Amino acid sequence: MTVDSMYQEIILDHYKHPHHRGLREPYEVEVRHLNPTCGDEITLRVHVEGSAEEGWRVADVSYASEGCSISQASASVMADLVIGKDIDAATAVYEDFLTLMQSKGQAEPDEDVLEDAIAFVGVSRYPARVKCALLAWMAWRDATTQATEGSPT
Amino acid sequence: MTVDSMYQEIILDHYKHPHHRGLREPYEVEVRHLNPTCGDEITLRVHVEGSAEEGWRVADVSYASEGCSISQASASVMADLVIGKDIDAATAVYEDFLTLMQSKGQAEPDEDVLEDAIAFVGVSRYPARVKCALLAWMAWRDATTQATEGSPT
Amino acid sequence: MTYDVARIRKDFPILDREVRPGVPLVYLDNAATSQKPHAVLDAMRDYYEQSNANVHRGIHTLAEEATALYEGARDKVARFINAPDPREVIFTKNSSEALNLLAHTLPFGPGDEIVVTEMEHHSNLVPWQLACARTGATLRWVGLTDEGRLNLADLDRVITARTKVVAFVHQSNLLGTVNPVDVVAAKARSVGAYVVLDASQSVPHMGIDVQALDVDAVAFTGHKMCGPTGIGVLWGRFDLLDELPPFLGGGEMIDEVTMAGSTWAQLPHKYEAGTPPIAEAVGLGAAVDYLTELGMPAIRAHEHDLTVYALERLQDVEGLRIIGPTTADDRGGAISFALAGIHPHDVGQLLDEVGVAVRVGHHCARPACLRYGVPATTRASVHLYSSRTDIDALVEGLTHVRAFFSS
Amino acid sequence: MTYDVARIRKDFPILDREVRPGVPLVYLDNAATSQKPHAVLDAMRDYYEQSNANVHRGIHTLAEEATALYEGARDKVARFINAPDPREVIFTKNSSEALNLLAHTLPFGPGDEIVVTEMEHHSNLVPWQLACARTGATLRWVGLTDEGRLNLADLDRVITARTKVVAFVHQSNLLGTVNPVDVVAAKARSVGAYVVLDASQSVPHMGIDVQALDVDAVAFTGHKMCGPTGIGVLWGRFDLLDELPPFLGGGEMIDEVTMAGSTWAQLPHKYEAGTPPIAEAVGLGAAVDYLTELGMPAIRAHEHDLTVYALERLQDVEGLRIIGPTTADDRGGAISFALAGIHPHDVGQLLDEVGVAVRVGHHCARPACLRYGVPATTRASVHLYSSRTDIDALVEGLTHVRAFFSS
Ligand SMILES: Cc1ncc(COP(=O)(O)O)c(C=O)c1O
Ligand SMILES: Cc1ncc(COP(=O)(O)O)c(C=O)c1O
Repeated sequence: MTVDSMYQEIILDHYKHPHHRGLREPYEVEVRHLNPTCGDEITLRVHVEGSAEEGWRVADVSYASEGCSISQASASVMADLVIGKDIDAATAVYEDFLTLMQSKGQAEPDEDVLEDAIAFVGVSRYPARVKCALLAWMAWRDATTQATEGSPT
Repeated sequence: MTVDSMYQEIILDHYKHPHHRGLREPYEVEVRHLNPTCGDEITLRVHVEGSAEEGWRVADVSYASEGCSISQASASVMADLVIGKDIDAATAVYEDFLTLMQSKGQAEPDEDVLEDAIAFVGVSRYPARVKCALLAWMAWRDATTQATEGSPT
Repeated sequence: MTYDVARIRKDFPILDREVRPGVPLVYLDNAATSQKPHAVLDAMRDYYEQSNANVHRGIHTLAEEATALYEGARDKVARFINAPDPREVIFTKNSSEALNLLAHTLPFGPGDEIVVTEMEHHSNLVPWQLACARTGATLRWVGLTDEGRLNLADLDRVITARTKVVAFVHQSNLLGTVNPVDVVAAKARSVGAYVVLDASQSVPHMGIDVQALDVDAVAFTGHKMCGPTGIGVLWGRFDLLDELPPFLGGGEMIDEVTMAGSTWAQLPHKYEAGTPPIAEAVGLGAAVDYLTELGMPAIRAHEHDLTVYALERLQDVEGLRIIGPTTADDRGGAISFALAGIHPHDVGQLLDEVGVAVRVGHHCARPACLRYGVPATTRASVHLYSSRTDIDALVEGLTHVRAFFSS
Repeated sequence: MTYDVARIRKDFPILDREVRPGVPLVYLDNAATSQKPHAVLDAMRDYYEQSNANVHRGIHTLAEEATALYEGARDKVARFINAPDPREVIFTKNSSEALNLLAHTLPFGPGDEIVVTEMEHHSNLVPWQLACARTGATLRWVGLTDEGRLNLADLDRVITARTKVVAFVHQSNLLGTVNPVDVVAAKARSVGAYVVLDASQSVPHMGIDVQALDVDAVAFTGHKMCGPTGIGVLWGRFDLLDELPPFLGGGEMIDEVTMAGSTWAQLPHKYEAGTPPIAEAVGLGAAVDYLTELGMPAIRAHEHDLTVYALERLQDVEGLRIIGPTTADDRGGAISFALAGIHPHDVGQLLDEVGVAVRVGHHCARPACLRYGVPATTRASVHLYSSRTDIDALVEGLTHVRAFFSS
């Protein structure tokens, strides 16, 4: 096991050329999440469309963030994966990613679901970095729950 | 080194037949001292004669106490040693005894000064028992200081 | 597999020692602290020689190893007491700190009452006395029967609607008594009080199941359960610990810090300010493995047998009076006694002469000593490696003590 | 005798380790925790295998040996810091507990002010924030200069007649800065405030003389000074500690206990509730012996040389900015830096790849990180066994890091 298993080409690409970066309008909820152990932080906005009855769709996600390559790349990959999806589908991806990050490098992720996010399997071997990879996802989850349930969780 | 060095015949004698035991009148000051680590306790009275100008004399010491053979014997020996002495002389004995008890069995006590108290040299080897041997002396010192200086220390 | 004491004793290097040339150690001071098996000492040494680093926030190899070992120890302890969630396990420096933490953070104030018992160790009494002085609450207590048990008739009188916390000992270190946790906890629950259990003497000898006990918080201490000094455990229900305020402030227990103010980390870190007892946690984890391998039911059965034997033999010693239950029912293997006309200090000193290590004094349970009219007792206490030979040596030693003072 | 690093390194078993096959450990995370020499590990093992017993109140041989070893360690620590009286040395679980103890017991209330600095470790900041919230006192702080030093111009503005406590760090764990204790203490004294010094990073690297420093209380921690985890030290002036109220309640810290109330033991026991970290004290005593044998002036000189060398070499690395003083004057060997465009996490991870262990993050000094506009830094820190080879490996590693991210 070498560090190359963590710093996959895909991750470095997203890090150097992040997608959906920069805060955008419109949005319903903005959250700020912090990784207290290292000072990484993200401010993230979500814009949802729909209603509780019809179901919700993730219309847009944008963010401003500071942090290491893993947390930056993860935000970029996350935004790619959830934007345009129905909430249920996006949540399923979130949950798959969570499972992947808890796998200690043992998972065989489904590329059809996780797409570029499969590159993070190497990160899951490094407990101290798992939090970096999860930061943006947690922020998204928090913001989306607030936006669709109408109240902070 | 065996325990016999602690339980000298003199000590066992004083323990079984303590001198000056039982609280007596007259007295100026009564104190209660406690050894918190073992629950040994002593209530001790001193009666002094004299004045700051002329000097003081230890006219009487009496006590009621509960505790182990070492603390009981020590009270008995102490009373024998200080009763009837001028304060300065009694204090000198007290200080010699203190030195003896801090000697870790190394001192060669002066029998002319310490009389029966020389038997405690063996006790000074047992740190946990030194406090037992000192309890009555500390109480006497406290009570006498109060009696001659007119205020609690 | 039978419980093979001779084999078990080989795991404990100190049991081979002589206290003086020709006088082998007979260690019967286990309620004060236990001895440590090789496995525990090796685990700590390996930690220091291979993986020592500060935990959390490190991303280098040693820091990751140290963190995994430290958090792994937490998982082991959680499993050992059947905690539903390892985050409910807080590492403290000893039982006393765990109990002080609760006395500082549980909510109560003027007019409220805290209930303890008359058989508490000072560590589960003084923190509540201090808390009452700080907050204006009032301390009340359940008394004891002449047989050395809680006076359960007191419960209805003492535990009332004003009671906010009931804190009591599972197994008394002075009397050996094992208290009926269910009865006391049910009464406490009926008035809505928090239930705090001092399990310092029960975890090492019978184990506990925090879910079966149905209490809110439990304290115990590493050094009495074959683990190292310098570590104790607070277990508390997740929801409770989560809502209580922090206690000690410092590194690790924070979320976000600015000069103007701070927010707190999640459990368990909220209650672990500063560098934790890392090697000690590793040692405690190894101790828990050791105890689990022998099996707490087997340990308990072995100690129960020894207690039956010891109570029987001791009561044959002339002039000996047991302070605490005289039968082994609902009782652990810490046996306090008085020997007529001979002070415990002298008993202990002369027993040491023949290698028998017992404790003398009030055993940090002075109110109970006062209750039984003894300023101090002599206490012999067994552990998983104790044997009948140890009890025989004690009884023989007591004969020697009596002979010495009657001569 | 010259300072022979190669020989010294042999005393530390972990320094022989490879973090991965073929990749030897280069340990530069000493500000987080130090490694332990054989002598310390042996002392603790011997304690457990020969003398383990609970301290105080025991009269059997093991209890007497354990007590003598424990109190002997206190004497050693007292001599090491030139304390006038060993009873002024209180064993805590770490620095953080020592600082919390003071924050709980020093007298202040509404309208009073507590002064800290912007470079405090959270362990000397959060306890005072909590104390202010508890008591209604106000927290104020001395700011920092761009060079990473205390802004002494702030002193007259911040330390006033309302100031009751001035608590500050001797040597910053983030910046490396060594503060002018005399200047700050003199100002504090002039307004009658207590002076508390966080010496967690100074005791291990330069030693302290509490009488020469003329402060009221000092906190430091065993694990950073070649001692074990699980132990810290509070030193305080006898008269001060003697008059302050108790903090934690429990066994050992009492004089007389009844259900109705208790009185407190003499120093140092008043502040040592429960079973203390006995083996850890023995280990700390051995660590102090080890440091004394090498000599703190020699250790300091060695680390100073290394710091000069490291500052020089690091400043040659392209894009590297040092956070903290850039020269070795009044500075210790903890060096924080930022590498342009590369996050500390990535720096740390890639350094680990080549065996170099550094710490990344805010180092429990987040306000100072904010002050310098960096959410986190990479920190390399030396100790008595560090060598120029370690610094060379770091610098080479940084070249590797830059290459990795520029490719
Ligand atoms: C300056 C400073 N103060 C306080 C502490 C806290 O020490 P401990 O974690 O041992 O309580 C540390 C180390 O973490 C430190 O570097
Ligand atoms: C019943 C009981 N409670 C609490 C304690 C305190 O444990 P520690 O001294 O490890 O804090 C002890 C042991 O001394 C004990 O026996």
